[in-house]
Amino acid sequence: MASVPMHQGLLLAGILFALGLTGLLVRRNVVFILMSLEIMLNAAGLAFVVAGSRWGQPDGQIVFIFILTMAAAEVSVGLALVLQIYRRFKTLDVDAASEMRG
Amino acid sequence: MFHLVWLIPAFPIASFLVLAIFGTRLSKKAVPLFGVGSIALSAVVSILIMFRFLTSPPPGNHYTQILWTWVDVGGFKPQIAFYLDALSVLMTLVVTCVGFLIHLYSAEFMQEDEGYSRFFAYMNLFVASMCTLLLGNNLLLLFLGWEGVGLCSYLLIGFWYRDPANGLAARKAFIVTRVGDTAMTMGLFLLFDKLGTLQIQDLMHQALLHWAVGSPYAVAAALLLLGGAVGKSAQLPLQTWLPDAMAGPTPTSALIHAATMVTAGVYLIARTHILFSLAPSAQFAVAVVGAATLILAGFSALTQPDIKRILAYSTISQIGYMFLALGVGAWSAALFHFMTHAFFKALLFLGAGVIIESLHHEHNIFKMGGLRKELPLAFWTFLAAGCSLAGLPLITAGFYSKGLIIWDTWSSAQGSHVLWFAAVIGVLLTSLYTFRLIFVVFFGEVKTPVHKRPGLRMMVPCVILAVLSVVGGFLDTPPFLGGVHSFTDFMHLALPVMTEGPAGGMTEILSESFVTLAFLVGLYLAYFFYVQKREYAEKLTAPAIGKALHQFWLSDWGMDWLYERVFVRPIIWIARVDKQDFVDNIYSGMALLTEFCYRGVRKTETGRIRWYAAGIAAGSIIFVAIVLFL
Amino acid sequence: MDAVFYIAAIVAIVSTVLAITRLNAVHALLYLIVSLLSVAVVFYVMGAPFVAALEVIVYAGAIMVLFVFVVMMLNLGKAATEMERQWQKPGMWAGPSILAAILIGEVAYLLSNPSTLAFGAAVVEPKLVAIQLFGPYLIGVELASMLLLGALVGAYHLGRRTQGKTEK
Amino acid sequence: MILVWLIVILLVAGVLAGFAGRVNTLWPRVISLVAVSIDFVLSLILWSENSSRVQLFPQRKWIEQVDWTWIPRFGIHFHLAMDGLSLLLIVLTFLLGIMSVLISWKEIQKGVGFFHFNLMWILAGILGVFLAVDLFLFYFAWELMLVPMYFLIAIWGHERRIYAAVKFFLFTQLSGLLMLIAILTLYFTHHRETGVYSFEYKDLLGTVLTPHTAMLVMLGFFVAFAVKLPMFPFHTWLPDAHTEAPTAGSVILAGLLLKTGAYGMLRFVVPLFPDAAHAFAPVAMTLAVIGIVYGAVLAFGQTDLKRLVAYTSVSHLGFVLLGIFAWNELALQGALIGMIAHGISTGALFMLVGGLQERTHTREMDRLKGLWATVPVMSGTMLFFALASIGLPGLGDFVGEFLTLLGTYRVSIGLTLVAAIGILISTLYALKVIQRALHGPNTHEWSIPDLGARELLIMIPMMLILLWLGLYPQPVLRTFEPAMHKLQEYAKPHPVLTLNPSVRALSYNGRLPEIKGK
Repeated sequence: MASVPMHQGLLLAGILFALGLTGLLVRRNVVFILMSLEIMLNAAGLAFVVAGSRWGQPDGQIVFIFILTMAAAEVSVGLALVLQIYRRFKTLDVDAASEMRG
Repeated sequence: MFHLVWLIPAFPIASFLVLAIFGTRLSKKAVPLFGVGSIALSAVVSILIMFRFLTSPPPGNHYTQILWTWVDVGGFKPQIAFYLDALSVLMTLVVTCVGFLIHLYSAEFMQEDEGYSRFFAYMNLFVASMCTLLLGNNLLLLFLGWEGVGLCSYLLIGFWYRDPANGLAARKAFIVTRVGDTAMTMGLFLLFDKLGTLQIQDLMHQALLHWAVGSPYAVAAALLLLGGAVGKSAQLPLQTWLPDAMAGPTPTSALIHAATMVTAGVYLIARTHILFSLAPSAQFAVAVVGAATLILAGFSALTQPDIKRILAYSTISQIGYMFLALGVGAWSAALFHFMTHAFFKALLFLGAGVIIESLHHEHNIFKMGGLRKELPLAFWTFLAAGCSLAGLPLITAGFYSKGLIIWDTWSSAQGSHVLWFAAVIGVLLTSLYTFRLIFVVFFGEVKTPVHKRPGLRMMVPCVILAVLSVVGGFLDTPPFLGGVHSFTDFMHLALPVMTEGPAGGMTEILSESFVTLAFLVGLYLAYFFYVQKREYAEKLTAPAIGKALHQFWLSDWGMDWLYERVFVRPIIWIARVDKQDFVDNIYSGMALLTEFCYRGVRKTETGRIRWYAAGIAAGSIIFVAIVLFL
Repeated sequence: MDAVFYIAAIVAIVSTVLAITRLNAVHALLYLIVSLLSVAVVFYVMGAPFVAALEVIVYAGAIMVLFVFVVMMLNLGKAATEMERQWQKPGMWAGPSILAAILIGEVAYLLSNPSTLAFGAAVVEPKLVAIQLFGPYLIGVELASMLLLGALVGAYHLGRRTQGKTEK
Repeated sequence: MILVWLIVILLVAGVLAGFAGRVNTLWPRVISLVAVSIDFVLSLILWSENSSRVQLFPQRKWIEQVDWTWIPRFGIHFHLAMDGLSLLLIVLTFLLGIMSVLISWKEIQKGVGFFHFNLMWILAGILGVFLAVDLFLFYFAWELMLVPMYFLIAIWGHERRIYAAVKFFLFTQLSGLLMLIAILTLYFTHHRETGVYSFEYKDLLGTVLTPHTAMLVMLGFFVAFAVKLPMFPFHTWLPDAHTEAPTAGSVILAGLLLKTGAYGMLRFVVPLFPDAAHAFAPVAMTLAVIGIVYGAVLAFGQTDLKRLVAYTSVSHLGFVLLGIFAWNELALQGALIGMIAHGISTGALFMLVGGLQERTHTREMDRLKGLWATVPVMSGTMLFFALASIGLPGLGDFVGEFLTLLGTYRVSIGLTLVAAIGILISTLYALKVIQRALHGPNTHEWSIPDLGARELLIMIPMMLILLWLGLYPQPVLRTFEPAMHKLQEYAKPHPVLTLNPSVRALSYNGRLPEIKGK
């Protein structure tokens, strides 16, 4: 099998996570924000799998499965919220939904 | 017989309860029935006890009746118990009998007042407290009575509560006496701490056992008790409340502020005489206080225009004599003067009450005059009491009692010639202000017409007291005038005999002659200034120095002025400034700081998700950085 | 095999960059799917075939399809793209990019002490994963099921058209 | 078992009253009154039964107790126990409870059901505090009484009620948390020493801490109780809470809640940390004396009657604190009598002021002038209680103050003197009340009804009790005596037998050779 040093896998996870974060902070459209979140979750999962693979243990994969489950749950609720926001504000701009300001 | 002693305070207490609870519903006739009747019963019991005490004295000349144990904690075991000996029997007798006469007088005097029943309730409570004070066998019970009489004094001075001035006078009286009481409580703590009991006889016994003469503890305890006595008996420097206390109804002044309560200090010192014997410096302080007070109050009395204030200063001055006597160890002389003083001073106040009532509540003696013809009975009784006060030689009680004190001041081992001289000057002053009062009020032309004449219930007590003011003195006379010693002998059942010192060329007859001389000089001066040449009296106060002195004495040597500035105003100032409580500012400050922070932080609460996300991200990145690089 | 990893990694990064910069939602989604597929390749290379399969099926398949459905439901046309263009000002990229750069820097620093140990030395069989998952991690599975149930109910509730509101 | 019933009756009555409030306003009052009266009678029976037993078995630790395991894993027990001290305070609790229900009969007209619910639960909480000997349970009860009190002030209070309620809550809650930390520290230290997890009072009594830790833990307890008491720098919540609370609230606050602070000092602070408490005593006593004088001066400065009475509590509880830290028989008995007498006299004053406010709608003294002629009975009663509160001999407060000072004198003459001056200042404020509110001309022409039958029913027993305490306090003193001796015994430095030598060396670092020498 491959013999790539572990840290390169982790670096890939870090880069993906940072990109997701950038997207999250930059985009105003809710759909894009959710997508960025997916990227970040996926990157986190990647880091787990890399670590698990390094020791040849299944635990990393198992945590990835949990992350996957969570991502699915999050996306389903998130998208439902997107629909609600769109209905209520007639826009996908998250800044429009800033009613909880102090 | 002696076991009935508990009835003496019990009757007035019961009557107080009846009057306090049902007072407003009782008829005008029923109120004095309770109010006066209860005191009459007490007086009867005390007379019986006195009689029994004289005919068949109890073993050891004292008797204790224990009702119940008040408190029993860690060796502190005061009881509700009454102690009878010559001292307490005598004083109780005087208090109840004079009290009865004054109550009888009040039954008519206060008849028209809306607070008729309230008045009697307070008066009865007073008699009960006073008897408790006198009879209590321990200092704590004495203190109960002590505070009780103070309370009644407060209530009665402020009896006509609608006038705020009365309220102020009452408040002053209560607070000033409580200053003394604070010292007294400290004294009680000290005594208990060192001697382990407050039961008076035990205490004295223990003191003798544990303390040598001049022991600092004894001095401290005696001085602290003196503090209490000074407050209650209106002696220097706490005398300022008594003249103001004249705002109360006149019978109150007669009973509380002349005959009985103000002599509680005398009783206290006499009661704890062993303690004072162990502390000669404290005892000397008693004498000095007495002498200074009698002179200062005498001067103040000279200038007062208000009839009751004259009598008040006179009371202060006469109690000064008693303190002087206590201070030189002439215990029985002090008590003798207490008794005669109770008679004539009560009578003077009652007489003043008659005058004031008949002249539309006029207090100023210079608006009175010529009452000799208008109120003859009042005049003669007042004259009898006045002569007794001034010490008219040979026939009045005052002469004998005061003469005895003055002679003892010279002859006692603890006496001194300076004190003797002060006492003789005091006689002159007494004579002067007494006859000034009598001449101005009863002689000359009528200035205010008499509108009301006193009835029987007011005059009978006056007459009885007038008789007592005269004959009371024959209980104890100097050797050259019969040498009766019945009073002194009786007192010696409870109090030690005075130790004589070197006479130093003075004899008792000489001393009495000086007293007589001083009396005559005072009488003549009063006659000269207030009957013969009234205008001279005014001329005396015309020049600046005379006016200033007059003003100074009128204001009681400026003591009120001083206290007002040193104590009263600072406290009021602090209380007013700190009304909102400085300490709260600390907590308000914390609250304000929190709110300030909140106002800052709430700005970050924009409601924008991305902003929050950025915050979370930045926060975690910084946190990781901290972990990594620090 | 190393080359496969590097190629897949580069593809993943590039497609992710494109995914977060596209203006059109559908385009972005397609790039995202590419990114996920390449991550799946990385998984496979690392000796985690089971997870790689899950990545393809669940992530790229199910979740992304959900996105596509929603985007279609919202019916975002040209106007939306135009709106996106207005929202995306170049200056907006500065702050987040700096944050991201710091983050990558930190990760890089963390990994700056490269271990000689490589990953993917052995393949972890799905069987092993399953034994672990339904053994020691059983409670996690139960919790995940609860979470999914909660998400199901929540999504249903939120996604429902509220009758009362629209009639008003 | 009877102890549980005492609490359960109150809790159930509270819930019942809460529901009955939906039906009408009478039922909650009746239910509460009946419940508290039953409890009161029960407590009196307990007392009369034990007045003999206390004498017969002075060694007996608790008069009555219930010990159920609650959470065994953490060593938490539902352990209620009663000794003379708690017995007396419980009787006082029920007495004032009855009075509070009666005094609210007319005053409270909105939310009657919920009001009585709160009232009953506060009483239950207080009861729990007085009875709990498991520290966890104690803390539980301590917090339990807080919340209903908050509602009582915040819902039925006067103008600034929210401010006052929040202030009250913050002060007591924060100090309560300090106590929680202290309890847990003690708990874990005990575990480290013995290997047993226990919140039990008697177990923890033996815990030996290093002097430094002991001081800190003691301060945690001390501050919690000092805030409740309230001691000098922590007193500022009290005037606000008292002033704004409804009459019943003020009565319970002054009469009972403050006593929980004093109780805590007596039961926990000194016995649990004898050395630390001894070292700290001069500070505590100084603060107590400052409180006495400062409270009296502040009371003198007030024009709001209720606020004035509130500040007098600061002054009076200063005596209690002084007595507790003087820690000798005289002072402790004085503190106890002081607590009871203060509960009654100040409670009665609050009721009278509340009555005045109900009639005149003001608490400002200057607006009240000259009421004596209009309401003689009320004025006379007020005079009585005002005199009681300045320590007139023959009334309860005097015995308390006198004994306290007598005991304190042995410890410090200077502090005694200042405290005695504090009594003098108390005269100022008492006379000010009488002078300003009752005497003087009736310039505002008040014509208001005098005390009614219900109010007399409240006032007369309280007057009688004060007289009784003032003239024959012996039954109370006797009941407290065995409990007090027990507490004093705990407070002696512990014999250091059960510990390993290293802990011993730590905890008694300076004194160890001396102990060995013996």
